[in-house]
Amino acid sequence: MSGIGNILAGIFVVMGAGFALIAAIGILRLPDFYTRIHAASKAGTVGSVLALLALAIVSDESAEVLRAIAAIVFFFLTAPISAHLLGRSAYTAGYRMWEGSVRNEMQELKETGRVESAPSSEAPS
Amino acid sequence: MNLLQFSDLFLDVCLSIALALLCLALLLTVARIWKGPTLPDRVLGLDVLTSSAIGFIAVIGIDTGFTLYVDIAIALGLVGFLATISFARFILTRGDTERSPVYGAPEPADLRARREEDE
Amino acid sequence: MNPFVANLLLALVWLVVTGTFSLGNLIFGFVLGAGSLFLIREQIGAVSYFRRGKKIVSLILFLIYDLAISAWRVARTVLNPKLDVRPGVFLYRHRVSSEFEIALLSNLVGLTPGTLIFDISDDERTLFIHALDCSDPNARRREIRDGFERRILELFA
Amino acid sequence: MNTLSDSLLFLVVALPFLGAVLAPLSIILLDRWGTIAIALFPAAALAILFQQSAQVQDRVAILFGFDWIPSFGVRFSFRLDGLSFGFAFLILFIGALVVLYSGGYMPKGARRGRFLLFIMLFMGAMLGLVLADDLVTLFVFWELTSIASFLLIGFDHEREAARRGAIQALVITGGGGLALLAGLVLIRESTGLSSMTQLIDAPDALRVGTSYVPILLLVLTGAFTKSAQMPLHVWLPNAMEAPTPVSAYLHSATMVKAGIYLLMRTFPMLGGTDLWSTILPVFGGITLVVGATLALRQSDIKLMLAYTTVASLGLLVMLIGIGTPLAIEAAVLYLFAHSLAKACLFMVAGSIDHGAGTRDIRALGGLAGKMPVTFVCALLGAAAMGGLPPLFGFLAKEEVYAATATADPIGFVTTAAALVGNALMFAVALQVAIRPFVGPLPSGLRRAHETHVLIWIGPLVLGIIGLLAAIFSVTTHQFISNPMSPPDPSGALAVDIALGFHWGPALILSIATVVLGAVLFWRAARARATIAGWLTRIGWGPDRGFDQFMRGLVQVSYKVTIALQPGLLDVYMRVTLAVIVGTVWVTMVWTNSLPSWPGMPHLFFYEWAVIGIIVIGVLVVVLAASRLTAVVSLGIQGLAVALLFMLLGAPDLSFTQFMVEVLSVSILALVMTRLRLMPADKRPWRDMGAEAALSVAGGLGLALFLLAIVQRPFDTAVTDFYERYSYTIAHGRNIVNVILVDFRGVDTMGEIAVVLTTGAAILALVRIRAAKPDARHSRKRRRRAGELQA
Amino acid sequence: MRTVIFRVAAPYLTALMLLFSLFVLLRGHNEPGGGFIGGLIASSAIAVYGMACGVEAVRNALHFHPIAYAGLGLLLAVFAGFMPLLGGEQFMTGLWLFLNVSGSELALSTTLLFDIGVFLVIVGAISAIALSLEDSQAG
Amino acid sequence: MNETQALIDAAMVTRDYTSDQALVVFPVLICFVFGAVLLMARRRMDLHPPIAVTGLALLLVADLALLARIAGWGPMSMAMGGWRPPFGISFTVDLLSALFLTVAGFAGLACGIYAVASIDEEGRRYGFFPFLFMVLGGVSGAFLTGDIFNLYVWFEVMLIGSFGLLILGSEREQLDGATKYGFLNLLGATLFLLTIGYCYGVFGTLNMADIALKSASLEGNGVLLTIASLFLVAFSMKAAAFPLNFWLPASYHTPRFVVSALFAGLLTKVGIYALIRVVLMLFPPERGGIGLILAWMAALTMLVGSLGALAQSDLRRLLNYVVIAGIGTILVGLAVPPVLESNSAAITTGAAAVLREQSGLPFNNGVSSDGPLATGLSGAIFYAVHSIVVMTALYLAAGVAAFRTGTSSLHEMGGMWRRHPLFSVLFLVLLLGVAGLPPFSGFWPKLLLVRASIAADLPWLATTVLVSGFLLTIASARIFALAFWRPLPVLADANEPHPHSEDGFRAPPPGRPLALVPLVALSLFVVAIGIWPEGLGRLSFEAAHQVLSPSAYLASVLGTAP
Amino acid sequence: MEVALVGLIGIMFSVTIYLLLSRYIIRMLLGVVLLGNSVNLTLFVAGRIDPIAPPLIPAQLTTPPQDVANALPQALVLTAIVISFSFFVFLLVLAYRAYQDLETDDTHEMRVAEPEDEGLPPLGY
Ligand code: NA
Ligand code: NA
Repeated sequence: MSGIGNILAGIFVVMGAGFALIAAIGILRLPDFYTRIHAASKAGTVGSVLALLALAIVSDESAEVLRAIAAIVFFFLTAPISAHLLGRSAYTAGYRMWEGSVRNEMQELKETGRVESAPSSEAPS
Repeated sequence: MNLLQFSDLFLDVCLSIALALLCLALLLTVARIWKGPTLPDRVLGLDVLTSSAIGFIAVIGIDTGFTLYVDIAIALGLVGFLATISFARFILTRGDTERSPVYGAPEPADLRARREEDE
Repeated sequence: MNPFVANLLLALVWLVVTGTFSLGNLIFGFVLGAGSLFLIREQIGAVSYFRRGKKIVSLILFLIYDLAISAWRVARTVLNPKLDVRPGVFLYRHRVSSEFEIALLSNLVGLTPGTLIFDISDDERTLFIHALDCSDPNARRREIRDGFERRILELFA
Repeated sequence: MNTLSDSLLFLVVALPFLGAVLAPLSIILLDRWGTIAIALFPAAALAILFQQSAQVQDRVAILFGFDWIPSFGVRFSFRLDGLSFGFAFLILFIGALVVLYSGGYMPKGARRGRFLLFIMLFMGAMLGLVLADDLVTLFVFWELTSIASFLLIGFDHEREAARRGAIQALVITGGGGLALLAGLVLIRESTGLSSMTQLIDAPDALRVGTSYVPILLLVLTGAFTKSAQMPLHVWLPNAMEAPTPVSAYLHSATMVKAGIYLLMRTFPMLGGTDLWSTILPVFGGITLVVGATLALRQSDIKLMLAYTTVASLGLLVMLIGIGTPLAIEAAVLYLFAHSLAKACLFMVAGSIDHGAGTRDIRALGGLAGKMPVTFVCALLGAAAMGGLPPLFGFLAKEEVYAATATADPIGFVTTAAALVGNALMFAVALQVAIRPFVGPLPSGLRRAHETHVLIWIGPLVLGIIGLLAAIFSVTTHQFISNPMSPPDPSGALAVDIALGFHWGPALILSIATVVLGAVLFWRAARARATIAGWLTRIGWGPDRGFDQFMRGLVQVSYKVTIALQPGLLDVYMRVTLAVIVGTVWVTMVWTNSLPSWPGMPHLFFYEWAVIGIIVIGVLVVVLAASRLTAVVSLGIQGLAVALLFMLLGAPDLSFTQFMVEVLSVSILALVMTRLRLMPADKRPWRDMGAEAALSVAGGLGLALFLLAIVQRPFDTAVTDFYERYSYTIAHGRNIVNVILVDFRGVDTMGEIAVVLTTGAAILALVRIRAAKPDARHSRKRRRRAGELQA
Repeated sequence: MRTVIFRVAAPYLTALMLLFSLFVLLRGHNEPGGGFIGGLIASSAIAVYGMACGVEAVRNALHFHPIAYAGLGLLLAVFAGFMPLLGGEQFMTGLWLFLNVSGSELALSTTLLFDIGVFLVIVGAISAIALSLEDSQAG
Repeated sequence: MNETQALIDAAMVTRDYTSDQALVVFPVLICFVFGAVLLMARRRMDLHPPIAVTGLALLLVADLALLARIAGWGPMSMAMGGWRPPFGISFTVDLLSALFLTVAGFAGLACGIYAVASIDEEGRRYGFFPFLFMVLGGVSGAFLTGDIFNLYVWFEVMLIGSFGLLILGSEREQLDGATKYGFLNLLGATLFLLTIGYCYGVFGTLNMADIALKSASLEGNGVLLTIASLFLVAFSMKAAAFPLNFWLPASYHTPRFVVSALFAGLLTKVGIYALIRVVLMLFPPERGGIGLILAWMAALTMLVGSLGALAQSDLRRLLNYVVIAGIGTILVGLAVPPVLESNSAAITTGAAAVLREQSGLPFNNGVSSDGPLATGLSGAIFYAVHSIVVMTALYLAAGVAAFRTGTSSLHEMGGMWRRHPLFSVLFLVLLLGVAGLPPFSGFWPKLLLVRASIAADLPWLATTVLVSGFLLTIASARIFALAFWRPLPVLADANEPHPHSEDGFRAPPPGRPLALVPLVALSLFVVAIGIWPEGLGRLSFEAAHQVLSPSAYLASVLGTAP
Repeated sequence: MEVALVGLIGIMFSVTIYLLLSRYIIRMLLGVVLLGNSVNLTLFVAGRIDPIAPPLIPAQLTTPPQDVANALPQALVLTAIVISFSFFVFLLVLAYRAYQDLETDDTHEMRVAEPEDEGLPPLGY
């Protein structure tokens, strides 16, 4: 049991660290703030969650396992929220999107009142 | 070498690799924070730094056997979230602040230039 | 009595009976309790409890699956030497009803890598979603509709 | 020494103070007649004093007192001997008359009570001064006289001149007092003797000590300031701003004589050396001549008298400096004569002022008919002052000439000085006594009238006493002046004193004085003009010097203060940090406690990485071009420090550091970026270099010192204790927490008090918004007030 | 800021954080944690709540002024130190009461009371600061 | 169970605990309880004054009881948590502590009563009285504690409380002043902490008695000199000694008068206390090296203070410098060279000497057998007590004067001698006291200091004491002449708004009789001590002795050490 | 290890001092935060850092099993962190308020308490 746990933990740890690295590379490479959020909040969260999972596997204290799981839940709850709030705030505050962005239906909707790509059922009344 | 011994060795190696990756991640994140160029970018950098640190804590916890370090990781997660959303809130309200400074006259051009240089 | 509470009580009884107060034992007790409740689900009106339980499990499993897939996607995008990204914002008009469901949907969509809830319209009917790959917004919309939204609708039906 | 006489003698010292306390009440109840009641206090004291006169004549010193401050070795002790008896007599006697005089002189109202209070206070202080035996007690009374005189000189406080006079007196005599204090302390520290009696019993103790010269100079400084020796005399004429009773009392008979008292008192232990008999005659002689000359230049009666007082004090100092038994004897007689005469004349001046409305000699004349009593007083006083027979002043002057003429080797000079001075003073005395009363009555003086009985009774008594003292000179001498002079070693009473002519040089000099004085009186106006011309040519005097000193002092203080306290926080920080850094380096190098060269540390790569991140973070903080970068780098650094704590086995610390650091950075960013601030830290290159050097030196110094410390062995007893008992007694498995809430819980209690107070303080800071215009307004106001002043 | 996602999730997050803070507080004597860290987490929870639901909601939830909680905390801490004086012990001597509740041992002690005081001070003071800053920026 | 008992016997203080020992913690407890309760009573501003005055009176009673206890029976100690020293924190009170504590309580009560009359509703609402209690709590804790890190904590309590008081009003001057005060004091406090770190790294202990014992055995070690010097710098900052005095003139004139009064009386004196306690008691052998530096600091501080007083046109700013001059004067007493033999011998013989009977102290002829240091130190202690009282009183009186004339500028003040004669006399007494003229309280310690410096062959230091006294006399005379004697200057602008509406003077009239009560009490003290200094003098001498041969102090802390 | 930390502390102190020397309050505030960290690290290192096991007593034992890190400096630093955090927040808010009312964070321009144009006191009597 412990041996398999260790191996599993090892894999998770490396994966977690890998995702953390991906997040770091992501925010370094991606072209604008809005794309970087993806790397940061998603890869970063996955990274820390995996590491915590590994810790939960290794730990022999049930209370710690429980807390690790609670932490994972908390991270899953908060990661999208913080990403959402960051992105929205930045956009509202006027930080521009990368010129390479392929579409902005939000802008489109505001300017033209309708969105071309969406089927009519999608368009708000 | 039985399974337990192998798994211990395996875990050790994995932990070292993980630590190396995490260190690299931390350094790269620092680079983004240094580069900016905008406030949101830096906030994002801090966010990544926080989650890397959480990973770091977990790995060290496993490495040293003090798995109770998980609590530190949790606390960091909580406070990191708080920091991120308060920055978000700040970024949101800052637009207003810029247009009509809370106190005194409208922002002079030179100050505005400085502020923009700031980002 | 709420079936969940009943299940929890059974788990606690299990703990006291076995005298071992540990997390593992609690979970084991919970599972045993669920099993015993499942046998009498018709009598105590816990059918929906188990149906919902199944839905929740399926939602969680789907989330993990989706998480894995899209994490991989993001990782590939980021590590790809050419860095081929086509970001953009698309809108999504959801069909869920309560605030809680909207929040849940948004959260799940936001959680999966590659998509990010950018904004919500004032009437809360429309989600604006930023996607790392927005070359085909309709495909994205389809994924959400057939993925999380369907499962949430089923769960709260 | 029996208790009853002890208590009675204490009463002598206490009575004036008692009178002071009761003075306002007495005035309220009895109006001006209340002064008679108050005059009874010195009168009673005088009566008690005279009970002891037999012993005093026998040269028995009566000692009384008690331990005042045993832990300081200070006694509240007094010595009644011939010297103090004589002074005490003058103080109480003239004091009683001045009290009566002020009853007539001072205007109605509460101010009269206040005035009397100060006068009595001064009387007590002066009496204590001359009676004090313990050196500290003496000094206490010495300073008390300065304080009382400050209040008296400034009594007419709404006039700037009065305030100036008061400050000048306080500054000069107070400064001298501090010198005296130093001298007294030096006496005590170098000899272990702490009272006059002890010093008198060991008269050579000081002269043979190594500290003789400083002690002498310090004591002389004290005495000279109080006794108005050139060039520190300026306060005395300016003290004429005080009401006339004050002048009559302080500036004739008492305060100015305090210095003379001190010189006479210390003459047996400090006198007789070359230094003594050089300094005193020089200062005294100059003061005598210059003072008398300046007296002739004046036209205000009070000022004329003031300058003659200066001259007389010079004469006294000169005599004490000569230091022969004859000279001392002469000084005693002259002191006595002068006190009576000068007090009388000052009161006359006040009477003239009161009755005629002016004191300017040039505007006065023909008052003899209108103010006959005053005229009589003036004549008596002036005759005594001028040294005409048959007044006591004549006796004194005879002795003076006898003493100066025999002074060796400077007899000629001192005699010449005495002659010139006396002649000038004679001229002045004549002016005061004659000018206002003879000749035609100027139209402005038609309404002149004789003054109240309380005003003229004083001078009259004094004048008559001067006469009687001369007529019964043997008794006077036996009673007062002989006991005052120190016993002559040879045992013989060398002085022949009687009202009659001594044929010899003294008489010739007396005649010369009168002749010269008469000539000067005759050409007074011319002399005045001449002297005024000299003074204009000199153009500068100690009086102006005083103003320059005061202004200069303030201006220099201002410049120094501005230089040291420029109002710039960065300057303050720079100095403070430089002191800290300097302290570390200097002491470390001085004591050679630099650490030994350390080996290369062995760290895991991730430990290096964490440290590296801290360093990067820290460097970015300082190098960042924008403050946001700086703030976020600060966060990086903080997070890395927290990680470091975790790596070093401090989970609680790590925990706390994470939370606190993230919160700090968020709050910093939130608050800071709301402000429109300079993004970067722009310093001039020169500053930057210096400050960087200071920073590097500081960092290096503090780190090296830490290294030196950690290279030492370490005593872990305290931590061992915690480890042993953390669980076994305190029931806690987390030792850090047990320390926080149990072993060192008091720290934590203080810590939460800090947090609580921080919360409340920030609440106050944020909530209270002052109305801003007020503040600006006040600044403007201040500036305008400054312009007004300028 | 107060979008539906945040608004709906915030109460749950707050509850979770508060729970964790209490947990950290109570087990501090034996494992990393304690009143200070617990208090910081609880204040973070209150801050999250405030950001999602507004200052008024926080004020209502707290009912009393936050600084009063802080004052109460100091009083509790002082009282915990004072209790042993009544029993003839030195100030702040730990008093322990071990209760046996259904087999498990429940330990009540003055040190725990003290730590709760610390917790309250931190929560109260930091909330007071946060709320007053919030007000000042609104006004 | 026996095993546990054995553990407890080994780890905890088992000696008999007498009920009067509880007095040791009362000052801090009273302050904290009242501070907390007042903070909580936010809705009942009307109750603040009575509660606060009650608390302050209680504090003074506790302080007095402690002083009586210590003066009668020697130093006393309480081991916090029951842990055996040096492992736990002990509060240890010797005469020095008790004396400072009592005067602090006196000043606190005086300020509290004055504040009832002068602090407006807004000031109360935002915590004047709680801050007052916190400052007093910090000050009391600092005087009581026997642990060096704990001393730091009390310093910080005091500091943050003083921040609260300093900014009460939020005026522009206050914001500027508080900024300078804040940064410089924080730097000073942090330096103190840093030095504690070094000190701990050397000794491994934080208990001051323990450090005293260990430092005697490490005599001659260079590290100690650096540590002692750093402590010296840190405390000199706190005490506002030149050249580390910047914060004081930059800030003390900005808060309410009553706050200035409290600060002037207490805060810098805590620095002095710490200097005596830490530098003199803990590092006696090192004093030789820093004595001369202290002497120079003392001299320069006196001159800076008295020259500064002459340079100011604002009464309060002037008083700031008077405070500094006083600090310099106190430092003189710490600067005279020690007599090393008796001093270090008492310590090096260690635990045996610790329990040695305290020998009867020779006071009979007043020439202390311990030479100039004992004289100087007792002078310093005496002067500190005097300075607390007189400076508190002077700032309070300046408040009354400023209210009555509507300004605190010497350019504009005047006319008080005629209109408020009794108040003027009060002020004059204080001015004379501060100038060190007899027969007021300032003279006696100055006498001791002059004696000590002359005995120590430092005539220039004695001269500086006297010169500084001279300059202060001039400054005092100028104040009195300008603000009291001179008639009220007529302002050019007749349309000037009523001066009482100015900032800083908006408070309700402190001219009310209640505000004069503390003023009269403090002035009576100045006069009473001037006329009968023996009581305080003896206490100062004994306090100095206890510091210089701290065997009784050490015994009370480590009395039952194994 | 100690040497590395000592070096780190040296660097931190250098930067701290440099920041504290700035004219601008915000820079000084950064310095204050760094000052706290540097001093805390010093305190920590002064208690020696040899064993790096956290000072916890595991269940079943009554004293720590092996050498654990020195707990005392940890407790001291904890107290110090809290205190310096309090002061930092206060100074920060103070700077904010000062900026609101004085409209600057340049200490050379904050000349209210000690104005430049103060002028001489009365030179008369
Ligand atoms: Na002070
Ligand atoms: Na202070």
